[in-house]
Amino acid sequence: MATNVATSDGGERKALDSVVIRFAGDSGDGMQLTGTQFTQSTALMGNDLATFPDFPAEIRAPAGTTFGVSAFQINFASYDIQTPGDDPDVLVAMNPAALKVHLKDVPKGGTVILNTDAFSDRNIARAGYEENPLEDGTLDNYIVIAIEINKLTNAAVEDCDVTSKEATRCKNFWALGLMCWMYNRDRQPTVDWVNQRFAKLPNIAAANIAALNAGHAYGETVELPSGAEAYVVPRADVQPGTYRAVTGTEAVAWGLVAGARKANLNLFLGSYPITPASALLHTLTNLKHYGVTTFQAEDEIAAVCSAIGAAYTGALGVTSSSGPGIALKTEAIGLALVTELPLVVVNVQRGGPSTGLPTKTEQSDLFQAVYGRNADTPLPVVASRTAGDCFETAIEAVRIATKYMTPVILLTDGFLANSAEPWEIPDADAIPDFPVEFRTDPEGFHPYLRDETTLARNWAVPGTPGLMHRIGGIEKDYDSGHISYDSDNHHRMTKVRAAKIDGIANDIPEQDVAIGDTTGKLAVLGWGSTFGAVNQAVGRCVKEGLSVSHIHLRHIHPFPLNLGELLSGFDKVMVPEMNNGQLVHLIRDKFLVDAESITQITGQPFKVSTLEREIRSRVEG
Amino acid sequence: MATNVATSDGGERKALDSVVIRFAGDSGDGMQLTGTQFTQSTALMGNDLATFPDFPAEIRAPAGTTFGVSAFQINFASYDIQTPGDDPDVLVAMNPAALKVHLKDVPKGGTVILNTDAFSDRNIARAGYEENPLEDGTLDNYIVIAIEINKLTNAAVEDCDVTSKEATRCKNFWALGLMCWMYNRDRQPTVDWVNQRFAKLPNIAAANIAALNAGHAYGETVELPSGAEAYVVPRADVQPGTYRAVTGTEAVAWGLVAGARKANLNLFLGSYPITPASALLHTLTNLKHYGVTTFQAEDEIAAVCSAIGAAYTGALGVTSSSGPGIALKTEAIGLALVTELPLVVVNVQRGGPSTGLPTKTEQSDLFQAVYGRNADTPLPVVASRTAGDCFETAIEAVRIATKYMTPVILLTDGFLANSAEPWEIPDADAIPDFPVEFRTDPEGFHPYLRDETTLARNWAVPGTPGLMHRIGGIEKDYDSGHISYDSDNHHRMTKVRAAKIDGIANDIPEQDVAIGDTTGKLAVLGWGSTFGAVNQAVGRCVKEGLSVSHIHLRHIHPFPLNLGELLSGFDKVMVPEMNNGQLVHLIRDKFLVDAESITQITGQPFKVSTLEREIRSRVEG
Amino acid sequence: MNVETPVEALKPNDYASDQEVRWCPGCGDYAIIKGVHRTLAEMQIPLEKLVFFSGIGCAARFPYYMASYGFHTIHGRAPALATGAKLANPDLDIWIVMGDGDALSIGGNHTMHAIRRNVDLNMLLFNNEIYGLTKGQYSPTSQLGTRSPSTPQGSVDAPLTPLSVALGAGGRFVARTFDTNQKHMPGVLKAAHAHKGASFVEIIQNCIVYNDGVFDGWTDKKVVSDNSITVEHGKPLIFGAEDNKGIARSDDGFGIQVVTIGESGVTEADILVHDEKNKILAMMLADMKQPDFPVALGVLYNNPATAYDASVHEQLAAVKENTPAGTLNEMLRKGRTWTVSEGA
Amino acid sequence: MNVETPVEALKPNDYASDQEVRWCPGCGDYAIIKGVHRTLAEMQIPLEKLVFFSGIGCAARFPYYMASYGFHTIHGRAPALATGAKLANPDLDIWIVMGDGDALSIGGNHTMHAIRRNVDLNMLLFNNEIYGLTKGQYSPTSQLGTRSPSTPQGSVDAPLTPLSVALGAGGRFVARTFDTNQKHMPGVLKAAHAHKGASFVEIIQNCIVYNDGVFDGWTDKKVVSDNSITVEHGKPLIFGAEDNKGIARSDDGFGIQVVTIGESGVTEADILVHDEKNKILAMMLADMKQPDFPVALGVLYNNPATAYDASVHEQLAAVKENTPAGTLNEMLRKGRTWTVSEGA
Ligand SMILES: Cc1ncc(C[n+]2csc(CCOP(=O)(O)OP(=O)(O)O)c2C)c(N)n1
Ligand SMILES: Cc1ncc(C[n+]2csc(CCOP(=O)(O)OP(=O)(O)O)c2C)c(N)n1
Ligand code: SF4
Ligand code: SF4
Ligand SMILES: [Mg+2]
Ligand SMILES: [Mg+2]
Repeated sequence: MATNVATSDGGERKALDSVVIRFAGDSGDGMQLTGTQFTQSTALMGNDLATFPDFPAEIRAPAGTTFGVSAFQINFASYDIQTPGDDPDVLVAMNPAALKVHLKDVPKGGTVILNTDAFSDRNIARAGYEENPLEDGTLDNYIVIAIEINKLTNAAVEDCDVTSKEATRCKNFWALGLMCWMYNRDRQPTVDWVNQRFAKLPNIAAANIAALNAGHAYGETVELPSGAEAYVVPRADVQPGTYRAVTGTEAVAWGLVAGARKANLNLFLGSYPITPASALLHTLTNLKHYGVTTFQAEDEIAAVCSAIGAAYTGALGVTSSSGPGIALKTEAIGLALVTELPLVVVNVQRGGPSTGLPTKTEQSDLFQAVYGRNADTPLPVVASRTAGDCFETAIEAVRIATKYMTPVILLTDGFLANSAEPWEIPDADAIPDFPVEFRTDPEGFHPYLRDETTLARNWAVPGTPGLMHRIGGIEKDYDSGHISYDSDNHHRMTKVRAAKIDGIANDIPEQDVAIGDTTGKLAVLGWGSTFGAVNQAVGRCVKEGLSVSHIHLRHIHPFPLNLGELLSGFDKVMVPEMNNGQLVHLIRDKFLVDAESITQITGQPFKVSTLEREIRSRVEG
Repeated sequence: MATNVATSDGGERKALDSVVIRFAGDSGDGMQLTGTQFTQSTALMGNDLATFPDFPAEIRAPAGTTFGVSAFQINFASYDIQTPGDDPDVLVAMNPAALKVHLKDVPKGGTVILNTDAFSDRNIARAGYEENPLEDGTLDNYIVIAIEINKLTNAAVEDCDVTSKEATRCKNFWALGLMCWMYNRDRQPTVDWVNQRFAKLPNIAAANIAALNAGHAYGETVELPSGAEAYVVPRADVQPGTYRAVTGTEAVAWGLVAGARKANLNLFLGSYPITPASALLHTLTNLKHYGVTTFQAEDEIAAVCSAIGAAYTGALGVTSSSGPGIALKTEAIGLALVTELPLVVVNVQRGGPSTGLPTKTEQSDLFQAVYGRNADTPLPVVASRTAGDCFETAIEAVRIATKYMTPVILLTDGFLANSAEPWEIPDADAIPDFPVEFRTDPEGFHPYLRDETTLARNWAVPGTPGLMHRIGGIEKDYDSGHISYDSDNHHRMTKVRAAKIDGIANDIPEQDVAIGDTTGKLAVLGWGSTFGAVNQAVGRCVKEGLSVSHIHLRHIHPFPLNLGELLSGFDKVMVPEMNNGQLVHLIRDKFLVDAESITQITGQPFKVSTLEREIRSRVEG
Repeated sequence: MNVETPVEALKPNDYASDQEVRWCPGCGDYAIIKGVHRTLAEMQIPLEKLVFFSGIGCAARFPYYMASYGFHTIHGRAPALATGAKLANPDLDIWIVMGDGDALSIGGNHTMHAIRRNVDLNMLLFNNEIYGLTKGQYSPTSQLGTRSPSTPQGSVDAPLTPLSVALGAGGRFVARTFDTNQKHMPGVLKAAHAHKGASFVEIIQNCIVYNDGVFDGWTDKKVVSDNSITVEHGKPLIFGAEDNKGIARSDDGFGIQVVTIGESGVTEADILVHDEKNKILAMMLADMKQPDFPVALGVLYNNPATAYDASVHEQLAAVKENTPAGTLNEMLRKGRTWTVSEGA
Repeated sequence: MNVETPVEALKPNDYASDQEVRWCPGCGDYAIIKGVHRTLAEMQIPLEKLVFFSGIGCAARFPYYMASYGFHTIHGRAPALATGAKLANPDLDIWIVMGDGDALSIGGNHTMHAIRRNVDLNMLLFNNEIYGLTKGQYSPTSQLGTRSPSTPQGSVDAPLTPLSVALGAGGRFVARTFDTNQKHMPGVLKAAHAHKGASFVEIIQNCIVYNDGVFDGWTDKKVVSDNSITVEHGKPLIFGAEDNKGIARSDDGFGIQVVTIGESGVTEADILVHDEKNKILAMMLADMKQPDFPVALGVLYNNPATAYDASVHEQLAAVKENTPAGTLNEMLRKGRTWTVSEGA
């Protein structure tokens, strides 16, 4: 419900509960930056928010092409937000190609802000329009704000000592300024950022700030077309605490560092760049002072192997990649598994198969995580649900890896990695320690001695006097750790390896219900980054009194002990996944429930509306 | 039932239905050769038979050690034989280590033939015996035939122009001669083989033949201890036809060649040596005159990639390995899958995880075959049940790969690859052709044009005028084959790739029942090389009137269309596997039946008796 | 139904596909593809015989922009795919386009073995000394001290010299050129094509976004004459804006040095003459680096040996001649068989 | 509970584990392990500091027979594991044992990059020019024409020269010795150990089962003096049973040739003196092959540069000095944060 309220800057503004804005332009237009800055301001103003950056696989495709369009969507609200929003209320299109690609997502009556200076005949043709969309009725059903942004930007920065090319490159700040005015965002955080970023280029800093202010001033002074006006989105009533914006990449990095500290280990990351996992390498390499060593290996195999080598000598071994890179690591993961060394394997999933859609998101590596190795090789699989949750799941992965001496797979995805959300910063001191105790006592030592409870083998690190031993990929004798080709021993070792992993189920929380009752007509069972969309969809249905609950898995293998019982309390189970159906098969196998699969393999997160429709069709009537 | 019959060589012999003999000795003692020759003679004499070679991972471990013991078991009979036998009736132990390792498998009352010359104090100690087992009562419950085989061999070859070392190396032929006498085997095939093998070393040939004859003569002349006597095992009442002995390796090789011919393609094998798959490379490289090119690549990745490259240019691409090597190939298999090129991936499974038990057999790569890739990457999986069946499954793999333009995984294992069985040679002309039709017509061509029925894309080979096109790992547009990042297109392509593979179910035979009724109390559902043991176990139970049936899968993915219905006709489903339970999970998932897993992960084939026990416990009482 | 290829001469543009090129504006790859189109047209290679393989990276998008057959494969593996293709279909004219990460990081082993085996492939390495497509991490050819997202304090590992790697692996043809050197490139590419066996060509390429100007010190018009040397078989190793500098034997007799003709008594006779069959010389030329030496361009080594694919096919032919293939039934019945007759 | 290492001197046998050695009787690996035990004892390396990494193959069983720490990893990947180990724990004394298939076929890229990065590892390549453990297929070092189960008509691809590969990759220490050359081996291994950075040592090893005698032409006692040359820094490159043969510059000035002192006017002064810092010389020595040249043994090249692990740790230390690590809470709160207060 929109009501008019007085705002801090004196004007009369319409109050909105929530808004979805999508910035779109050429790869070179700085849309990711614009979105990020808008996000920062919005976060600082106390709204809840979620974002979705969506960019092409090309670094900087030729200007004006549709495949070169880069977009950033933000959803912010005065209430709890869980997804970047289904359809944008406002589209900022910096050129015809951006309009071409994104207009179809804007509902009729939505607002479209256009940079008319970019609508040259050439650009219009490049975008694949036969006619000028500004004139041929394409925009008839929208509120259109058409502005000569280039020209206005150039005028605004006239006094700054910049070239005309540099001047034009400030146009994204002009657009940002206008949006700040329109949604009553504070410009100061952006000004601060610009000053810091361009500390060595004060003329550039000045120009960007001038453009920002000019865009803002434009909103204040120029009369907008009817339907377009200034809004305010009151702050959300969020949990008190200290917040920051966080991406999944940052949260995984911090979680791994925190986990390593809690385990009292140094962290060694062996990695090879790959979209969208590279950013984790970049982030961790900047945390060297927290006891982190990073190694850009020659390939993914060397990356995982270096991490196993590091683990052997007493570090927390970590390796990160995306699906195709993980495929290359599977042989070595088998080695870590059979030598029972702690290793965290982060898979930032992307669209596949093969090179697939490298910059799009997908959840299609679940089978690979759970089953994707030769031989009987069970290992724990943990999945993150939100950017902030990446912090907790990363710690959990480290805890399991070190306590149970096993490789652990942590599944995130491109959406989580890149999108930002406000995150209540936890008190790291309140997170329990789980320090590793290396074996030092030679008395009765052999490398495969196991802890009676966890079944983890003891960890003796090279350099320790008296504990010299050999490990390796050949089967080892249960009782001595020497190589053994004995038939019964192999059976026994296979069983104990499986029992160790199964036993982790006793050491993880019982499965809870995210929203809804613990029994009912329909359980919507999710995992990973669909959390927000599923939660919101189920939440709306629950509010309407429908008998549906949301159950969201963090532990994919082993499952929480009570999961089967919980699911048995529902008439139907529906499993929405951004893949062609994977978790659903594990559930059916394990619990023999006729779980149904809802699939969306578009490289885009689920829309809340899609899920609502699927829920209704199962519980209504 | 043993009865005395007159034999061709005039003596009176006890007739036996079946015998299990195990030859065991040092890796250097030539036990595999002895076994193979005995197998040949046995096959030629019309018995049915099955064999099980079992050798260490070391090439030639130090003499006298238990881990250096190499063994070969043969089961032959006057009836239909399906397994190499549970426990040996006769153990030939060429040294104390062989006795130490294998005696425990010989049932009380069994026969043990020993080479006493090898029972020196040093060898006895090396084998881990504290006392001489010939003297301390170890052998009390067995019929022991203790012979100075070295000495007798040396005497026998005195006249041959060989060194004393060469003389001693003939001792396996001496033992073979004795066994030929005992079981009334013809020596001529062995004599022929020796003469051919040592054509250039006539003195060695003469010595081996002299030893063989001497062993035989020993049996005829020397009085054996009570209980030991001469036997005859009448020929089996087998299907009329032309037979040969075949190993799984040979059968796969011939099947691939036959498949390529039927498809009218050349065969290109890219491979990297690995136990137990290397022999397939060795076999195929000797079939160059059948249009086979083999390439020993620098690693498994290059191996599969070279095969994909060959497939792209119009050959049947084949790659072969075992579990750890297949792990390395999974990224590239994803490329073959998304570019929809015909590729056969042969996995000769071995004991795992990691290096595991490389010379032992296991069925633990089923998960890897079905699920072991990143992204949504379904592909057909076919499994061989017997050495001879490898021929048919290899042809089937080629048929599916070329008809559906897809990589296909063919699962065999170390047991199938190495063990030999008599095989009724099929008439190759009776096998239907399935010639590939390359695209040549440029009219309306694009690389992802699909056949309406099979959904296979058309195959245009470089060199063809007018059809120049580009393929690759990035998602392709359904309608043009150009690269596409479009969301809906990716969904559509993922679905069509899955539909293509699912559709293969319409093109494979309905699932039959191997033994037993089509409904009943218990279905024993097997796959792969457990066939013989399961079939025999179920067969025995059926004979006794128990309500149990054997269903054996050839097609693991997709399943035959009627499989679900078939299984639903049984109260219980039991799935025995030489792994920690893998197929059982696919069955539970797909059909929601509470299938139970029977696991044996010992690197040894199932024993019939074990399976019988498991069956009885489920259907009796 | 076959369509005849038109007999008209192919123009450079005929080698370009209809797909929009997606490199960054100003990327050196544009110049390279232009050079390739031109060279192919000069050689009039039929489009249907031509296959471009590539791995993954910016450079690796190359095949999509060619009107020939093309296969954009996976990161680092193009030489392996191309080897299989060449063995299976030796009539094809196969080219490989690789980035420095593609060819020397993840794909180092395949590059080395394709070269060692001497498979008849034209291997083009687009060396921009950076990972372009993944946004600028350092590569195994990045100079020491390269600051990148994965080496914020600067890289500390010594780079590879691609041509030295190729020679160390037994390469029989190694050459170097650079993106904007459009006059020079076709000659090098034609020589590579003429060489039967693995031809390894390093093409220096400017990545305008992540490593801009890193080669300017010797590729820039102003300095290229003084800081690079274009070698030609049989010609003296002379360079410099004034053609007065040269490569001579070093004073200790082993190794080489830069000398100036007319200074300290140096005459043209002291200048080494390039011999493309001299491997020792090639190794030294390959290793020449700024600022002490000019960077060597052209065909540094060209000493053909039988190509692997040729030997393989020779062997296949010999086997087929000695052991003619029979029917499948003959294959299955070779060796010991026995017959069980009806009612036995 | 820590147990002090005994101060008594370690004997060669103290480096042997209690596990029974499982190589074929007569395998060259027995001699090599003996040489390694002896060398380690001479250097008195503490057992607990010592780690042997290996891949898969016959050679790769090595760690099981050592009383030190050991990791028998997977085929071809030992250099990658060892790199991680050294980076994580630079105090360890790390050795790698690799077969020729292991190091140069599947593991070629890791070998190359460990060498390029100059990680402080002692890399031992046991070159038997064959795949032992998988029963005798040819390897990338097998001589042309090698008949093996996978090349029944003889191999047609040119072998790699391991030391040339290492030099091509920028190796700073390359050396060669052979299994039964027990007098020579300890010196080479000690020099490798002394070299901080990647030390690459090719140890020629006879596989008695699958490739017996393939090196006899120059390792056999009867011919070793005439057909091999043991190089020493600063000493003339003289060899031969009568110490009268030598390596001299070739007549064209580039390259080298074998000469006989006292013949055609050759004197000792014509013989080259070995300089282990001269890379050109090293490349030529590495490439010397029978029958034209003696095979070079000893330290061919030894020209240290900062080891990768040392640089990495220097950089880590510098970062830590500039940016002291705070608490986890500080890490999480660095950058922009905002506070929502109670009742806001
Ligand atoms: C198996 C795998 N690992 C990593 C990647 C990510 N990746 C794509 S291109 C590339 C490197 C690009 O650098 P380069 O080969 O030098 O090519 P350029 O982009 O510079 O032309 C990487 C690491 C991938 N696609 N696949
Ligand atoms: C991934 C993988 N591929 C292949 C193998 C099989 N394999 C084991 S050792 C070996 C090669 C052995 O040769 P080499 O490295 O020269 O060592 P050697 O046995 O001669 O000492 C191979 C191919 C394996 N164990 N793992
Ligand atoms: S990132 Fe660099 S290499 Fe890649 S297209 Fe852009 S300029 Fe070219
Ligand atoms: S096969 Fe060869 S290398 Fe392997 S242990 Fe035997 S002799 Fe040694
Ligand atoms: Mg690059
Ligand atoms: Mg070897």
